[in-house]
Amino acid sequence: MTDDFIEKAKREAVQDRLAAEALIVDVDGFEGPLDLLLTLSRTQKVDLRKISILQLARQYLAFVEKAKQLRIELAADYLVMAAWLAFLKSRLLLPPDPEEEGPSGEELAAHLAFQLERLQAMRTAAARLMARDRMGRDFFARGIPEDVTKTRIVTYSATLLDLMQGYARLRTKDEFRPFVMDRDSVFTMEEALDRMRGLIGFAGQWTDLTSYLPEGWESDPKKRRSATASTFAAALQLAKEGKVNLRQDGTFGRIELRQKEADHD
Amino acid sequence: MTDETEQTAAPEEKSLFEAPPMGEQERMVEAILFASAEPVTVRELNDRMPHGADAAEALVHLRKRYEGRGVRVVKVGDAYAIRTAPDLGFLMQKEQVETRKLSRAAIETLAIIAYHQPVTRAEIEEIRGVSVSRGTVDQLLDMEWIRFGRRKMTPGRPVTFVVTQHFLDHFGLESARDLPGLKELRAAGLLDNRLPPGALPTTPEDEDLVEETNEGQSELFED
Amino acid sequence: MTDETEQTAAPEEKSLFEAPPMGEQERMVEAILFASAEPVTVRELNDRMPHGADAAEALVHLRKRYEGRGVRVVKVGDAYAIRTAPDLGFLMQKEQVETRKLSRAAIETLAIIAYHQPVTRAEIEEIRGVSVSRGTVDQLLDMEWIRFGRRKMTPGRPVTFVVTQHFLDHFGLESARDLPGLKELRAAGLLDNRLPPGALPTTPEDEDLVEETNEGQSELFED
Repeated sequence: MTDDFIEKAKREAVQDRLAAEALIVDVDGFEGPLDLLLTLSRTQKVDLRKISILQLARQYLAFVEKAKQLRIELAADYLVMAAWLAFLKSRLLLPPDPEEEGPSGEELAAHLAFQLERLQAMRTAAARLMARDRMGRDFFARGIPEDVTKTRIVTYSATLLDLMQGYARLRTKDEFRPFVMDRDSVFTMEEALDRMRGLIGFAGQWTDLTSYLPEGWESDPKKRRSATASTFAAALQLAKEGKVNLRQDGTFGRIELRQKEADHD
Repeated sequence: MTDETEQTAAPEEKSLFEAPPMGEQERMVEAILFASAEPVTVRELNDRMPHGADAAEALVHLRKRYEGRGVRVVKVGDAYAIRTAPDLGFLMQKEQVETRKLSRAAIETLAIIAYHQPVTRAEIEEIRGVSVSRGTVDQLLDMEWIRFGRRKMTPGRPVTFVVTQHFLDHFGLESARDLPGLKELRAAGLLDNRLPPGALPTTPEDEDLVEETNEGQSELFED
Repeated sequence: MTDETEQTAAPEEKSLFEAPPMGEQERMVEAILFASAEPVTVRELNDRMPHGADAAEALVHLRKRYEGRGVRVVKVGDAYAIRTAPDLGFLMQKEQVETRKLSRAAIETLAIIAYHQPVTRAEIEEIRGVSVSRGTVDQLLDMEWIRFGRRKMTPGRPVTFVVTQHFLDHFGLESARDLPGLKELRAAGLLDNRLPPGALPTTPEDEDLVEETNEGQSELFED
């Protein structure tokens, strides 16, 4: 009988060892330290509410120790949990120090027990949920749904204001030519050409081109730029037509203009 | 085939080997027809139902049960399906109302018709300075904001357009005469440019609305 | 709610201005629900039915009519759908859809969201003791079993997760209140948001967090 007992104890020891090794081999299969703790807690074979956290901490630390022996790399969070459990273990074993601040070992243990119980409860709930009659497996939706045909009704809206503005726009468009851009500061080439043609008869002498700028266009830089460009272009046009000669005494120098007939004089 | 089934079904039901009661069979047919993505033949029903079941008979009961209901069991070829009762088809339509702003071309065309009615297409084009697309006129006709008026007594007897009561209702007008004239538009700040005096009528050509043979119009368009 | 509906329905029926008789309304609801694979809300039913119809009352009649039949009228959140009776699932091998195999992490995460909603990622992680991988949440979002809820009024205003109508539909739940074992879990305090002792003195934020959670839950679970 004693032999039997020893046999049995041996067998259990072997089983425990195998179980522990299996745990370690499976370490990747665990969903973190809390999951491992929950699995370990089952070996206590008691209600989770009566679990001995101290014993659980020992089991966990033994597991980590074993993993180290087997040179299995444990993820950091397993080691963090080991450190915390070692701390918890000492708190639980040592008489409470009245000087020490913070929660007591019992409080910490109670919270860990709560976490384990909650995780277990969620697992049970998840299993019950997945075991329910499920759509597409146990019950089914309509196989030939008749789609609601959506008839899109487009209504157009316009206000009286739109109408009146539309009409006003039409009836006044001849006056203000809405698509012509604002040309207040634009002196067109046609205008310049017109002006030059009128003035060219008086250009018997070489005259600076800038003196042909129209009155009132010399001071405002914007106007001046436009008038200079168009006057210059008009001068080129007149030269092309053989009506004037142009000369410039150097790069960026003054451009002068003279009536062509003057040449023959 | 149906006869055959019925003949064999009777003894089988007596032997009550496995066949569920007819009420159950009816439930089964109901569920299969409901969930199936296609109409189901009697043969297929029998294949899927427990041994000894008689889908054809169950179908007879089921069809009767759905008589006058919102959906019915209909025969499609040699198969069966559940379908909406034809008189309720209107429920399967959902109307989506979408409001869009009328295009500028449409607004202008509408405005010309309102101010100058009765007005021909050629006259509209003359005022707008661009041709009027068929779509624009169709849209306005479709919206029932304009309709055809009397033909003009001019060569070719062109059709004219006038605005409708619906138009007046929409814009909250008693009559087209109530449309503000250009003077009023300007006074209301809707026109900000100066207007050459006498160039434009100051009120809509509303007299024309009553008298379709008009001088005002010819003045406006035939110069 | 049913009482209310009935109370208001009576005078309405008397005035019977345009509303069709209740039998007709029942047919209409029947047709609409049969035609749709997705649950339809009472509001949508009323929108689609003629003016003055009372879909809620028609639904009461319809549900009764389909009791014990091959298909049934089920409530899904605030909507209704027709689904086959679960005991006939064995006939539907052909219709069975291979549901994606969910990982243990995904199943647990789903359960935590369902029972603790609205719940933040941090809270899920606290319960599971591991970080929640992005893929897990993405998968559940993708299956339309969870969606984002309101942000928590805690520092960082984290997003929360809640389960969807599709989730309720899939698991045959009328509402999240009907989750299996919910009452027991709540009574056992296992759905409380219990903070680690002394980890932090209870700051105002933490109080908010607890309050928020309770609020959220009461919204979801208590009518």
